[in-house]
Amino acid sequence: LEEPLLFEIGHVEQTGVDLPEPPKDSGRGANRLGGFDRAEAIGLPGLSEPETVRHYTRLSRQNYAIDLGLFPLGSCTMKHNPRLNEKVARMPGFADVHPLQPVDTVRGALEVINELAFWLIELTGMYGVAMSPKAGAHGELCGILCIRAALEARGDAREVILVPESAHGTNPATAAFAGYRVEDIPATAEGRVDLEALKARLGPDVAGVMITNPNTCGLFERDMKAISDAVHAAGGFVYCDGANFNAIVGKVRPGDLGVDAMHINLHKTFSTPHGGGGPGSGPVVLSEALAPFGPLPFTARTKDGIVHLVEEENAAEFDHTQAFGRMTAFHGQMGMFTRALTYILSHGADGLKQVAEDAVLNANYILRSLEDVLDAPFGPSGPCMHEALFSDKGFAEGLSTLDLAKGLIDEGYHPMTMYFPLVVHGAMLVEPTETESKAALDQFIGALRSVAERAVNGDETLKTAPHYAPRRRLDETLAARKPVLAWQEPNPPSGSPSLSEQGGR
Amino acid sequence: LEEPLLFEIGHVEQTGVDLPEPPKDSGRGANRLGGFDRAEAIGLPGLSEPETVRHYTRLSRQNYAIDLGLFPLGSCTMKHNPRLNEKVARMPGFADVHPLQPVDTVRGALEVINELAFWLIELTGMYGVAMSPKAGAHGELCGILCIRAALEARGDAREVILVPESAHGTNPATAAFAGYRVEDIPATAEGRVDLEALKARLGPDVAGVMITNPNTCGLFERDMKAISDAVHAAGGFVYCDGANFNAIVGKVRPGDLGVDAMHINLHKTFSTPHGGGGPGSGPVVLSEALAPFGPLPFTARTKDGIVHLVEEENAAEFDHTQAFGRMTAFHGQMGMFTRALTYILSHGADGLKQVAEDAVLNANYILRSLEDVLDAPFGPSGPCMHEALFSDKGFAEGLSTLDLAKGLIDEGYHPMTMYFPLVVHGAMLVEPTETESKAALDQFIGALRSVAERAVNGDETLKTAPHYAPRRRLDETLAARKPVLAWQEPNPPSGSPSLSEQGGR
Amino acid sequence: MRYLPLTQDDRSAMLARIGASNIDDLFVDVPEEARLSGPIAGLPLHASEMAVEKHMRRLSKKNLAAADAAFFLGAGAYKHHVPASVDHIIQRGEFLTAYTPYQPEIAQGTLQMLFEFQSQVARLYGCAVANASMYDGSTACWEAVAMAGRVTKRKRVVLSGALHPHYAEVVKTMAKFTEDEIASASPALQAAPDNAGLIARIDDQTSCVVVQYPDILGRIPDLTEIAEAAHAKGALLIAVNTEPVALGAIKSPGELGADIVVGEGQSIGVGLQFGGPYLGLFAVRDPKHVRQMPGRLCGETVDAEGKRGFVLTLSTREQHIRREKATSNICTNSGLCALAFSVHMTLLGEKGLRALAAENHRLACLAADRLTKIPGVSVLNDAFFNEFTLRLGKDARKVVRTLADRGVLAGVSLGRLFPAHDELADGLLVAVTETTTEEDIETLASALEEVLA
Amino acid sequence: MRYLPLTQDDRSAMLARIGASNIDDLFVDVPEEARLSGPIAGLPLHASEMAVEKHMRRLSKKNLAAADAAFFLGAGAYKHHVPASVDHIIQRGEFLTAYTPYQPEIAQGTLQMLFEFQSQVARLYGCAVANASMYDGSTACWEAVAMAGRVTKRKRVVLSGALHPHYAEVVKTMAKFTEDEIASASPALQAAPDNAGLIARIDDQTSCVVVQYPDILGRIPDLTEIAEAAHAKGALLIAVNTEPVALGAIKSPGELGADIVVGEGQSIGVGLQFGGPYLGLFAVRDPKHVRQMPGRLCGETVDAEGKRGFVLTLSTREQHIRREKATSNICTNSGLCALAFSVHMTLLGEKGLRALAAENHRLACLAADRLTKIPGVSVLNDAFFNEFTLRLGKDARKVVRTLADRGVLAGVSLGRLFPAHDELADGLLVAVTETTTEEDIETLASALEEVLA
Repeated sequence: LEEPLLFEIGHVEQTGVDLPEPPKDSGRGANRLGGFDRAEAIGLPGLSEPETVRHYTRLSRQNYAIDLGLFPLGSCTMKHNPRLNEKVARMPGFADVHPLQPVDTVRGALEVINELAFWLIELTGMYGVAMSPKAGAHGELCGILCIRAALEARGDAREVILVPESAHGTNPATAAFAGYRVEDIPATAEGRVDLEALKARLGPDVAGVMITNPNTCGLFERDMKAISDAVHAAGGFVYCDGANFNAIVGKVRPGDLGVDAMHINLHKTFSTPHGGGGPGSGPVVLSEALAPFGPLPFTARTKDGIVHLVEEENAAEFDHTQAFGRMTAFHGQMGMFTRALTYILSHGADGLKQVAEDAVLNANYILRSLEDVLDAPFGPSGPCMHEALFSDKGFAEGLSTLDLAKGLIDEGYHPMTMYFPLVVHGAMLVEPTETESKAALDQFIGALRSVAERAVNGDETLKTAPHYAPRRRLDETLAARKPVLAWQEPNPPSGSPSLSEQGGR
Repeated sequence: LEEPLLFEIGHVEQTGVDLPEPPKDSGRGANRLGGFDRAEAIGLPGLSEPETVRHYTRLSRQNYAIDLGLFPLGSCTMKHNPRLNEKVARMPGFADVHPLQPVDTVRGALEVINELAFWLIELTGMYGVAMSPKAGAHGELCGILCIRAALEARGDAREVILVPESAHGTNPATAAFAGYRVEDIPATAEGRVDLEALKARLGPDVAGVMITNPNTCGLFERDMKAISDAVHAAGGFVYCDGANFNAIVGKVRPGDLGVDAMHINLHKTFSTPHGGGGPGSGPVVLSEALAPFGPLPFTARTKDGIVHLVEEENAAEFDHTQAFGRMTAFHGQMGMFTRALTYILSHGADGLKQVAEDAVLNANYILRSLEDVLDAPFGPSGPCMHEALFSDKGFAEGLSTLDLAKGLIDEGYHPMTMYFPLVVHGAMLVEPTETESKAALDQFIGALRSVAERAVNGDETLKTAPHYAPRRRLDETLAARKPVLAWQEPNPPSGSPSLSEQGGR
Repeated sequence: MRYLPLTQDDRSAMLARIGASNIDDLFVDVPEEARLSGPIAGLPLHASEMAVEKHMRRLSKKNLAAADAAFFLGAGAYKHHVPASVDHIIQRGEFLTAYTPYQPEIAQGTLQMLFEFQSQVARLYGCAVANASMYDGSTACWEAVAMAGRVTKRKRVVLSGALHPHYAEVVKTMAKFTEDEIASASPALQAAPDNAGLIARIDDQTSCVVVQYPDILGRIPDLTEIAEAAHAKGALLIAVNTEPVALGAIKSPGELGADIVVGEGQSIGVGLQFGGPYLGLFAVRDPKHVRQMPGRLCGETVDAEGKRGFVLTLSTREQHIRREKATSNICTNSGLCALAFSVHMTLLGEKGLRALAAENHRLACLAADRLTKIPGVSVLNDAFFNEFTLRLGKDARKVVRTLADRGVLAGVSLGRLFPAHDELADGLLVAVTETTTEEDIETLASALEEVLA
Repeated sequence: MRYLPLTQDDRSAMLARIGASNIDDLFVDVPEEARLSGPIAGLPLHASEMAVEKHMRRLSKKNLAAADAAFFLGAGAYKHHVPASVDHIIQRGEFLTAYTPYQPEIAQGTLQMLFEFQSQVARLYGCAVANASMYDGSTACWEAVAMAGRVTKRKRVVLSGALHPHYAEVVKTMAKFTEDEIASASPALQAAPDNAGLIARIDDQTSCVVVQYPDILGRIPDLTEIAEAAHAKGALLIAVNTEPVALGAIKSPGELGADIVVGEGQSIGVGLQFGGPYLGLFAVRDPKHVRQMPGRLCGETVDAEGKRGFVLTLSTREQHIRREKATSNICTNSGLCALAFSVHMTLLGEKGLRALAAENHRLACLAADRLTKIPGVSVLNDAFFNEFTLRLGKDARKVVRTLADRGVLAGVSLGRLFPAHDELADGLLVAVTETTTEEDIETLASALEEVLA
């Protein structure tokens, strides 16, 4: 059954809420709006509660989700979202407190932030953490701005950030946004950063490098420490993209490899739900060199064990006067903090290590189970980390990675990450995560093998896949050429009822 | 995607819970089980939490539910279940209290029971209410047992309960269970109880009658008061089946029509969710004549306004010594009480009246919109109440009500109640309820019209419907002839892995 | 009103189609003198969600939640930790708002779940077949008695004195009307259950013997010898279990010879809820008794294309088909509670259930040891699982009330359960689960010490 | 561990297939000296769900929840009643655990919802097009400033002094790095916003003027004259709204001539949550500006069979395609909060939104009247919606803390918001919503009376 648009079934006179009837003679009719009363119709349709629940329940069933099956998206770490985390985030003491309440009335919330900060610092071997960034890309920006603030503080204006070809798209966008010129660093044939090329480029104009480790080819950057040492020697800083932290959490600490700043996607490694696109949270761990520049608000624990919120008004008191500013109102994604802390406490130090091990084990299992039928360009480079990379080499003429991915939909799966990293032709990046069972992996491997064989053998029906999804392939060109971005009452042929008259009431 | 059985994917060594590690030397190894230790394997498979959530989420998607669409089940009142009710039932003061806590620690719970009891009495115009019955059928039994207790208390053993042909199946089952002989009362051509036939049968052996009003033909029993008067005059009692109370709540009070006992399905009229078969709740309102015999526990408010729980130990104190006994452990379906009270307070006296009016309006709208294409045997008897009755008259040879109902599944709907009431050939009883919008009704009417036309025109494909459901028609004969009621490890052909080995780990 | 989608315009248009001039034309068959002209006087009108929530929250806060006290109540309802995912799943609209699965083509979710539930219960109970759930343990117990009457065609029922008094009361109430004869006994404060006395009451008119395992005092009766004695006289043994977690530690009743095993499933997945809704479990050891079972049964079959599927089956036993000849008048069951049980049991698995049972028993042993150190207090039981009876040497009802005033929910006094038996008045039933901390035990012990001093 | 499905047997079998002898063979590329040999020392090990829940509940109880106090805080985050069905829907696994809808064939649920959300926001704001949400109001505000720079190719930004100081701070922070020049002003305690002063700061290098509506002191500025002045100089007007409920009572910024309208959507559907996650709203009045918008956009199209469907579109603006040439570095948005907003807005509908706004305003007027009766207390505002500024004649920060100790959360002191501005220290921002009762108002009034006496 197709679900009509809200605007086709709702009505401006319909509502799914009841408001308390104000007592008579109790301020009814008071108006201090200064003459700005809204006169015109807004055009917001309403539905009764039964209709609302049904509308959204039906819509939801057109989605694929982790609760329905494996989500092999490389670099995106779609894993199980524990329900305890949802329950905890809804406890009144977390869900129903205002960000500007007097500090004494929110001690528990501040402790959550502090406990989480403690864990993040310990797990990464860093010195401090800025909790407020709202997502991974926001965290990246925070890290780069810390670098810029640190350089400016020493009067050393530098212009260039080096970024490997295989970087996440957010990396260059972030560097550019912060006012840096972006230069690429090439990769070796093995799929790693070319250390010699990097060293050759370093100089007094280079503010830093942005490295993803494990990298987007799914490999650990063996030379990470050497890279950091070289960058530091040249007066720059090392930013590490933390999107792939899931592969190494509890196994190795970025701080031990010389990283100066790294964002952590709480909605990836620490399993806050992705929610169809957010909200996420991207705290940034910082080295001792960068920590003084971390943005406000900051949380700090003083020697007496009490947790304090450092804001503009009390930054001096807590010796945090070099903060580069403020990236957001209030204190960051509290709802994600409670979920992430709950997740971390559930796993503990042993469980988080197991997370990385199982994530890597699952990815290698997929890599080795499919490399006979799918080209694995870096298969010979050794074990992969938490994601397995394949290419379209060997596909029949005319069939592409996209076709294979859409074919996978008909097998009941979400496609893997496609055409990324750019260094591999027709790349397919598969990240199973640690929350899949061996049985689930075996079933997925079977499905992917079958689609891959069809791609190799030139099965033309793949070109029109998916065939069994709620929709066939959608015309993205049309959408971009003639954008329809908001609902408009259609112009009905005269005499016929409008859609809303037909569907509404 | 088919979802395998838990027993095919789970494993006795797998678990989705962690238990606290007991501290060393803290009672580990203590054993006071008296030598009854369970040695043998139990055979209970476990799943990790991710697998568990996925297993049940996938299973759920094979269900039809109110949240997905209209549920036209006559006499079952499948209507919207407000989410506020679910939230309230989970408040710790309701969800996390023990039934045997000292009374002073559960005053709020007792107030819920008392407030709900007050509303039920007011809405039905009765004298008292027994809250403990666990479901409609249990409530019926309670009512009949009150009648029997009342008759025995006056030393008047009677043997017969009169039940109309169109009664719910539970009615005769209940009367028989209570030790009564059941005799039918015929219906008039108009679809109502034959008052003269009833009067003729009344006598000193008749303990009472069980009447459904509105009756199962969807009609209000116009002569209800006359029936009650006649039964009372003959020394009997009147039991009213309350399953159809949704049609009249707030419009007419059974007490005003002479009813002595009526159960109320909180999971119908007062919208606690049906949950795939329960739990329900069936409080029984009682007339002054029957109230003293209501079972324990009873709740009573004394003059000082305090709510008391009347149990075996304090029945004398509250002058409730003639109770016929106890029907269940503890105090009944508290979780349903909180939901029902929340529902009732949300609607208020005006809203409940509107419930009945809209329910009846919706049913008549369906009746009059379809009587040109479906035979409505009692259409000429006047307006129906909250359900519209049709028959299979006019269907092409070889096509049945069942075929039409299964065809309706392919249109995206749950079938209506079929072959009930028995007095109509191939009966179809359609109850839309008040929580459907006009747009939803119009869509349903269109779908039913289309299937009805196919039935009239002899469309043979109906005989194999449904075609688009998760399953085709199921072989119920096979299920009953060779019952397989629990999972058994299959006997594998030698050398091949068992299902659990294949699917498990 | 927020739950009612019809607008005034809709209503007018619909009345016009029907041919009625106003809504009361549709209520014309209701005698005019009985018809209510407006909202019932004296009752409040509709209220906002916010106002209703506030009212209900106020009532909720008048109760002392178990989590907010040191908590030791049991006696047929136990406080266990229920994983958050259980509640998530039972709130899925497709489970929560589905109807009884009479239309199997669009109810496979509920049906497969019930099939899995039946299989889990059967294994837990050591039986061949379990049904798809009943109202609660006490009604399941009566249904078992009624079933034994159908199987043996006898009318004499022997109840153990250590059967939960509410369960016994339900059986006695129903038996009054069906004219079964009940041979019951008084409970007695002895270290071991009185099997000999029970066996002595079995004769060749006995349809069944009903024994609780563990019993109401927390003791663990030896079902084997009772089963042998019952079977020797042609009677059935009905075992009643009110704490399913116990069966992760002790032998199943089926294994020990019980013919019908019934019980309360609340401990797994359901929560306390002031006594309901709970979950009646019902199973039979011998598959030949299936057709005499009450309640719904889900069975495996195939669809028209040969695919495996599930249906409600053997429904000829049930009231909507058999009317007055049904095996029971039960219609609604406890489906959503069965789902909660099944999800929780799936999360536990055998490994988790055994660990959970071990942890319950460990803490109960700790508690027993600590509490017997209080002067004048002794533990009655030779054996127990997670619940035992203390003798306080004082009226336990008063002690319980005094402790409640201090925020300690100390257990269930036998005086509350058996008000007619003064000889039990100093007995206090104490239950301990994995949710009990050692601090809770210490809190209870010190409070008790003070009150008894 | 409960979230990890692999068993030891699985792990062994998988290592064998891979050809590794143990797990560390797979971490061979990690330099040995950096590899951790065991769980990080000093950190706790894994814990049961019960233990974690207990710990988190303990922390939760150290906070004073808004519902447990007379509560008057606002300043960009408002306490409104969120219907229970909103939370039910956002907990549907298919919404909660879905990915960003880059694969539209299996993400129509999220996409259609976003299309509806965009349409709702556009209408509420009086704009042509809204995007699919941003992190929060403050970051949306900066994105609007950056967009204005792209559109006008100018670098001078005029900020109203009555813009939320956190928003102003975010803009100033970001501008430092992009080298935009910020012309800001100090806030002043005047009955009406200083439009004249603002307009005087606009010149022909100005890319945009940023005005909050209603502003941080609760006043309602006349956007029309600011729009005219800005447009006359070729600058854009950015209107910032932090209380969407207000737009059910007062004219939309788009209607009044704002070119970009941004704001915080938290009031509708999201809840307080100690400041996040919240919901950035972003809309443009003129469709020609669409290609300069930041963030995701969902658009209508058709599939290969001609059926209507929705896709993320105009993604050439975005970072994953354009890399360093993107309009923003934003990747993750606030999808689930957008869903909550959209569901709540659907439940409200225009009728409900207007009624909600009216009720907020009614209670705010009552509160203003009551509080001005306190000796020495006056209301600053000429006009307001549901929030206004009181002058106490005393340092409001101290008053707020004193009242908090009595369980009254009295509002936000201007000293907390503008610590550098001593001249604002006696200002107290008081917000009133439909959740405020007349008793709450009386509680605040009497407590304030006592403290000020």
